Amino acid sequence: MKLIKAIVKPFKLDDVREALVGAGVEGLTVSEVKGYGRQRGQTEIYRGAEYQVNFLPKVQLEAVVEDSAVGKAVEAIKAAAATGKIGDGKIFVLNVEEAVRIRTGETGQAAL
Amino acid sequence: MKLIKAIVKPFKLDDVREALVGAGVEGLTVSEVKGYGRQRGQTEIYRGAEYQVNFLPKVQLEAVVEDSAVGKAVEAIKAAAATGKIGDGKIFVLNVEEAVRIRTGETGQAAL
Amino acid sequence: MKLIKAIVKPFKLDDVREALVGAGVEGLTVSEVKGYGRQRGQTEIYRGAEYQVNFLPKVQLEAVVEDSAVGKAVEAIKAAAATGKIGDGKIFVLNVEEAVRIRTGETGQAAL
Amino acid sequence: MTFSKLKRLGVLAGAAALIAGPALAQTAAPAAPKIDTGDTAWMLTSSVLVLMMTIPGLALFYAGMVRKKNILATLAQSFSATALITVLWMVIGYSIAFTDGGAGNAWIGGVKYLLLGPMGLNATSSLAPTIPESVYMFFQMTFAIITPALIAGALADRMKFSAFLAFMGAWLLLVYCPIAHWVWGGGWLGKAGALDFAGGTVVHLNAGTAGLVAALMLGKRKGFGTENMAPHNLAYSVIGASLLWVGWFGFNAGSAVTSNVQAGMAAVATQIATAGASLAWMVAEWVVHKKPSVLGMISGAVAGLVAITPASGFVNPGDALLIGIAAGFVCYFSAVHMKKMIGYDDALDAWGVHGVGGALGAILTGVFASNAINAASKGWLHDGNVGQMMLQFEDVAATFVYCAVVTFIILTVIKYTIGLRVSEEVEVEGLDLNLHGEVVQA
Amino acid sequence: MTFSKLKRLGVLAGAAALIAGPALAQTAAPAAPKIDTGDTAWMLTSSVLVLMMTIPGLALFYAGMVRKKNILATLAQSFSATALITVLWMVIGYSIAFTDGGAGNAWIGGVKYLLLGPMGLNATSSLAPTIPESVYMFFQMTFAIITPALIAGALADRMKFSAFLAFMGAWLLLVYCPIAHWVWGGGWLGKAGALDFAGGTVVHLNAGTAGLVAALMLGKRKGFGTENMAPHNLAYSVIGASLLWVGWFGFNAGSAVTSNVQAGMAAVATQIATAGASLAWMVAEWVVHKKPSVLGMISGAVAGLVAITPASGFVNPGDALLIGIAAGFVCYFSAVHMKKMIGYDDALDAWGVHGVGGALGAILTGVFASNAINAASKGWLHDGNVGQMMLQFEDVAATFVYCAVVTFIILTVIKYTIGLRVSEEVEVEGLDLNLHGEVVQA
Amino acid sequence: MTFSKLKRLGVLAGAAALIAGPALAQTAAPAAPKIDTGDTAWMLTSSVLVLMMTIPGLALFYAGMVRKKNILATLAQSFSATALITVLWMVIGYSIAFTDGGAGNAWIGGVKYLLLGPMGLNATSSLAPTIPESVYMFFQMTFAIITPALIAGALADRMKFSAFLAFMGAWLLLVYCPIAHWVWGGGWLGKAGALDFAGGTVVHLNAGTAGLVAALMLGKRKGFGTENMAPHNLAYSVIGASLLWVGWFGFNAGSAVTSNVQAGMAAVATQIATAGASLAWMVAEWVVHKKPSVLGMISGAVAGLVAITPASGFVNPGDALLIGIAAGFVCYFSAVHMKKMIGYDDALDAWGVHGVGGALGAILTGVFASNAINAASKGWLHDGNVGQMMLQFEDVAATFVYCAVVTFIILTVIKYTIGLRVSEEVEVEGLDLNLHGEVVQA
Ligand SMILES: Nc1ncnc2c1ncn2[C@@H]1O[C@H](COP(=O)(O)OP(=O)(O)O)[C@@H](O)[C@H]1O
Ligand SMILES: Nc1ncnc2c1ncn2[C@@H]1O[C@H](COP(=O)(O)OP(=O)(O)O)[C@@H](O)[C@H]1O
Ligand SMILES: Nc1ncnc2c1ncn2[C@@H]1O[C@H](COP(=O)(O)OP(=O)(O)O)[C@@H](O)[C@H]1O
Repeated sequence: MKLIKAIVKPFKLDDVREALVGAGVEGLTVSEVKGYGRQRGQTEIYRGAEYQVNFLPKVQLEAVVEDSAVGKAVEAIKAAAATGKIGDGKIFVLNVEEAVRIRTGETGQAAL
Repeated sequence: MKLIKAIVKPFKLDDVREALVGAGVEGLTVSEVKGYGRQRGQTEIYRGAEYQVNFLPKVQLEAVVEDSAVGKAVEAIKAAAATGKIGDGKIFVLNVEEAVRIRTGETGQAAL
Repeated sequence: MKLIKAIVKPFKLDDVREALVGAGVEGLTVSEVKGYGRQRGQTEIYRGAEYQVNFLPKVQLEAVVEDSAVGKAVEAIKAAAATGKIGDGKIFVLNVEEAVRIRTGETGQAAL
Repeated sequence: MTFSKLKRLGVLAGAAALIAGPALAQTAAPAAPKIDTGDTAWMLTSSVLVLMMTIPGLALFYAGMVRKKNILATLAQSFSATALITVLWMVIGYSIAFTDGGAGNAWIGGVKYLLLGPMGLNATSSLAPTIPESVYMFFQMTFAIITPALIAGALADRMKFSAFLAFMGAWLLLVYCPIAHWVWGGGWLGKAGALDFAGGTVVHLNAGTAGLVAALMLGKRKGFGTENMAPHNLAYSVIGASLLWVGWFGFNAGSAVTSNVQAGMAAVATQIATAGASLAWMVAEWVVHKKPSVLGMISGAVAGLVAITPASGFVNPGDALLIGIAAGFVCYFSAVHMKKMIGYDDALDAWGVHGVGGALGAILTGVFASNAINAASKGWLHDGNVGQMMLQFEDVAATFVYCAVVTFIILTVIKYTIGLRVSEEVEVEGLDLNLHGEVVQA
Repeated sequence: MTFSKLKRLGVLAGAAALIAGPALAQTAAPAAPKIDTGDTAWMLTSSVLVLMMTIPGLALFYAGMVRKKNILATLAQSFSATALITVLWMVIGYSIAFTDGGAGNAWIGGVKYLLLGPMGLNATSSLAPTIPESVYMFFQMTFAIITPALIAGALADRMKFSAFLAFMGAWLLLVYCPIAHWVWGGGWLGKAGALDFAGGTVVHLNAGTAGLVAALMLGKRKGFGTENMAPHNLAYSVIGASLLWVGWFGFNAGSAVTSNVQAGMAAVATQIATAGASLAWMVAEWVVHKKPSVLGMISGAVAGLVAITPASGFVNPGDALLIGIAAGFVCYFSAVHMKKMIGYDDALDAWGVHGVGGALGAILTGVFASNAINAASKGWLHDGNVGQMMLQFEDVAATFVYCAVVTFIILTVIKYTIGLRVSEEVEVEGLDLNLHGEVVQA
Repeated sequence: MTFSKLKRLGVLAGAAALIAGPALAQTAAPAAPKIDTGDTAWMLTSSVLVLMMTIPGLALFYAGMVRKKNILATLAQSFSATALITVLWMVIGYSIAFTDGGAGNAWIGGVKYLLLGPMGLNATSSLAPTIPESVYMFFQMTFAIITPALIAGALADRMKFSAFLAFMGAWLLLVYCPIAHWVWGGGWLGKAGALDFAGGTVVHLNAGTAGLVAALMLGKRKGFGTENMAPHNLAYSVIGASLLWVGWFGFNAGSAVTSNVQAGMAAVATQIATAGASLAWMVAEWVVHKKPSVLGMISGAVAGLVAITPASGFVNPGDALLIGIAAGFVCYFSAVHMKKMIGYDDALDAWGVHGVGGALGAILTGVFASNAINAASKGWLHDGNVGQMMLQFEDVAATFVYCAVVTFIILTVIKYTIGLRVSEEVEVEGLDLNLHGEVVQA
């Protein structure tokens, strides 16, 4: 199994979720994160005090899928999350050694 | 070393923490996440406007443990987090190549 | 490629970010987490009701870097995040199998 | 010409005017008017209370119901409307609404009071003879502020800020001022005998109708019906609704324009109807949805406040309770079920609560108005005056039709000049960041 | 029969009544009463201020101290109590508390005012001869609203909403109304000469005692002592406490029922005692816990407001300062240390602050009440009237015992019918979602 | 000796005093004063409104602008200052500011009113002859509270709490009380004829100057210019600004010390200037930064309120609009551009808004003050009284210089005893947790 970790623009969350579900992914976990990358925050001014915004709001999705499903899922995310503008985000794939469904105790692919 | 990543129901957080500590886990990191899975959110109505709740609040615990401790820790989480109802959550295990304690510079198992 | 996951004290976030950038890391993702470890929360009293604070606010940074850059990045984090006091945090290194830049579709090290 | 308003003041103020009138006439050139310090104290307080209804009251009531990304933009609407309308009211609004329009007085007031020209230190208005005209002008200004601001509930989350300001200004002068003149300023509706103590039609039906038209013209929010548009922070809405409730005593009891028995009765009617409506909405939700929401309780309270507004100085406490209960049930039905059936997106229910509640209240005023409570009013039930019912329907119809037509014209003009709606991208990303360059971080 | 209240008004109002009394008697049948517009303006304002104390004041004060999952439910308690009590007060509460009960008048008022029947436009009450009775009824209504609402602090986070409403209604009629009648409405305690200017025992000791009984009967919150129950958003509590402070001038200075020197002195005593208490609690915390918390500063202010309530119209500014400082220290001790020692879970300290502060204030009123400030009062220190101390103890004891017993009976009945407490699951997941179907997202 | 204040009351109050004066003199020993219930009602209400300006108004206005970690500490500053100053004002502040200082009366009042000694139930002040002195003392107390509290905007996020309290107390007694005496209490500036209706120099320039000195002495916040110091929750600031606006009618209209035409005109001028300034700041931002921020709208409103304060009872509505517009543009420039150019860190713009706005208003008062609005004032434009301009400049200069010097001395003493600033670690981690042991979780 693989863990797909995607960092995308917040307003794309619903599109990406739908695309993943369309690609057969049955579960995922989302968290609100702040990203630093090529996309730079603007310079903000409050009442004359200026500062640089370093972090931008992003959304991180994590889904564990069986090995064979990785390609399709990554494609789905790419298609749904891309706007072509800087800051669209990244997808990382990591190996998962075991998965357990807490409710039933099922393990491995059956747990996804 | 392994990273145990567990997504559980929020009100189980304290039980799971206690169970893990009981199983010898000495540190863990928790984040608030939103989950999508078999458990579906209800349909909400606000003043006549209806919509589907897609994500449910969950809590994610991450603990890095030495290889030999994985089994006990997973069991502890399972026992503490299960309610038998849909949405109880998942446990994933990933491999960790290195660990460092920032304060002392210790590495490997000594850093946990 | 490797995923470097660092859990540090919140007020060190900016120092660590600067150190990583100095070490050549070009992107990273940050989330607010709560940590449990050796550092214990104080006992809090509100109007006579006492309780133990179990979790302390921490910040988690995740950066994916090419294999050769791991050492330098870990050193940078250690140097920037250490205060010498308990609760300084941990660094974990995990293997990453694939990376994709959503905007361009680039993969591997080019995507970082 | 100012007959209708004097009637509205009730027998006591009327008597006071009779006494004060000649006295005023007798006093020599630069003499001070016969100001009553108690009435003035209450009217200053009432003005402050009604201002508080808009900022922070209404601002919070609405801001608590929108999504996080639009909280500041929603607050900005109430706040900027307050500033803009204040200036327009001083420049010309008060003049065309509350001064004598000469030949056309049935339809609109005059322009003599441009920039409040003749309002010297000692001026009084015949509509409020025991207080300084400055105070009366200020009191009416606070009504002129909240009425357009109420419309914002219908157009939340998607209107351009520039279009919003243009709309507020034009609507004030072209819709609110004329209608206020018709009913309160000496125009045809007031002369005909329509009863509207504190603004059931002038304020609430009027704003609600404009909201309905605006909601239809703007179209639904992106994601309406599929995306979670649950209120981000109902605690703000509860604060807002509470301040509306508290401030409404300036609105209703202040409309007695004296600090006397009439004001006291209006306060009591207001309190009782509001409570009744809040309980009624709560019960409706409890029965239908199994859970009584906080949003329901506060919506019910506002519905009750709206419906008792036209009736407050004319009805006894028992009838106020009936009006409140009716308002709670009817507005629950209109804001929750009717809106869903019809399918428009009146985001925060300007029409469902203010429009429907205002019309209901205006009609029930005809039913319950009682000569025993106000010498100037005779209703159907207690005094057998069926004719009053016709007058109330006429008032409702006239307000609805005039407001709907002119609001439609104003918005059409704005649509083809400034444009009404923000781009889809801006709507998704939030008005706060895009229109105002700020966000709330909590 | 209404002697005690008249006494409470002090010499000036008394004199006014003497003058106004015969005048009233002389005027023919439907004549308008001799209403003072200044007094009426102040009493309308005071009523509005006291209403604001409950919503949004108290609602926010409590909501800021609970955990995130219970914020809306806490707001709902204050808001729904306001609506429910308004209706009950209008139906029967005012009648049994503030009208003549005939033979049983020592214990309870009459039922002639059911649905406010005889309260016509021009009615006045002998308890407040210079304002319309409608205003006096409204003013007292706002007291009747806040008193039960205060109890909610003791039962936060765990009571069923249906049980809460049943409790509020029953308690109002069976506990508040009788005790208000005893002290203010012509009953035995007022006649005996007990001094309670604005409700030290009637309001605060009463609500605090009920809170103590309720906290004991409900049991501790799940997780009490082990889980983090730190306030989610003390900013709300600071807003709430500030509005309580601000609104309390309606409470205390309004209890003069005139806009005169008595009201002025009561306002001054209130301000000074509150400040003194806030500083005292701050100092106590600074010394004991090394850090002065915001929660402590605002709790101290509320303690001061509570303690000065019974004394406010009777004491001079210097003594008000002493009362305030005493209240700050004593309530700090009772809410922080005594609660911990005894071990019950009065979540937001209804007993620790209102009960203890109210009793303390009632007794110190006996000590410091001064004939120079109020012709109707003679205390121990300045006037050597030791007997007043006994009366004050009697008042405290009677309120405590009657309230404790009847509250216990009411809650027992609810326990075995509706049930008092939500299920453990609901408590853990939060009242907002489970009782009201909503959450705050901030 | 109390001539200047009497003048400030305008012709009507003056007349009232003439009538009331002898009447008072005639009445025998323990007689009740000739209190006007309407005036008293309004002044009680005004006092309550001004108190509400500080808590929760100013507290929220400032707290919404700081970072999350300092929200409670910012609220604590306003709240604790309210408590501390109340007690100090009662102990000695009122006495040295508003009573006769005998030989040194040009500079400072007397000490006869220590602990309010001679202020019996029926006392009145010659500065406010139609209301109880208790009410007048309370009204002035609320001014004494808000003035030092305003300074907190300049020292946000970095001052020790103990140092803050010491500063508040010392500044009240050594700076505010003398200057209030000079202008309003019978001192040299008032006698000379300087016009300051409600505190343009006494309150705002004074607080702003102190803020400037404090900001310079404390130094910049750590991270200023590099770290994100964006407001955490501007919704709080909007509530705060709204309550400041609403409460300011107590400030300005209350400064008429009667409920009469003068109060009405002051209210109208206040409302119009505030609206004009809010629009002006909005326009400036829209043009320069392309987006009109909510922070700008509310800052503009506060700037308008500040600038109209000294002028409010002296100018007509049209001139009030001009003053407001000027204030909006000028304060925008000073708070946004001038601050950046000079480079000090006046965190929440105590100087940029209150200092600059107060000085601007004081000078424009000299320009626009009109004999037609207030018999006691003659300005340049309408009455050709160029001399008034000189008096206004003198007032501004005297306030600025005296305040700057004494503030510097006070802060220097604190610096070398208590220390002014928290440690860097505390500043980074936040004042809430470190100074008060609490955090907001939202
Ligand atoms: N090496 C990395 N490790 C972890 N997260 C990264 C990394 N690089 C980028 N990110 C995340 O992806 C987001 C988008 O990256 P950015 O460089 O701004 O744009 P783009 O992906 O279009 O090149 C960042 O805000 C950050 O959250
Ligand atoms: N494949 C997955 N990858 C990541 N997270 C998952 C996955 N499947 C489920 N989850 C997480 O686990 C939670 C519970 O899953 P769900 O399918 O609702 O119930 P159950 O675990 O009882 O089958 C989800 O809300 C989600 O946060
Ligand atoms: N085994 C672990 N797995 C995951 N996170 C951990 C682990 N141990 C510690 N942490 C995280 O690191 C933080 C600091 O650890 P702690 O033991 O308190 O101090 P130190 O790192 O100085 O020994 C914790 O609050 C927790 O967030």
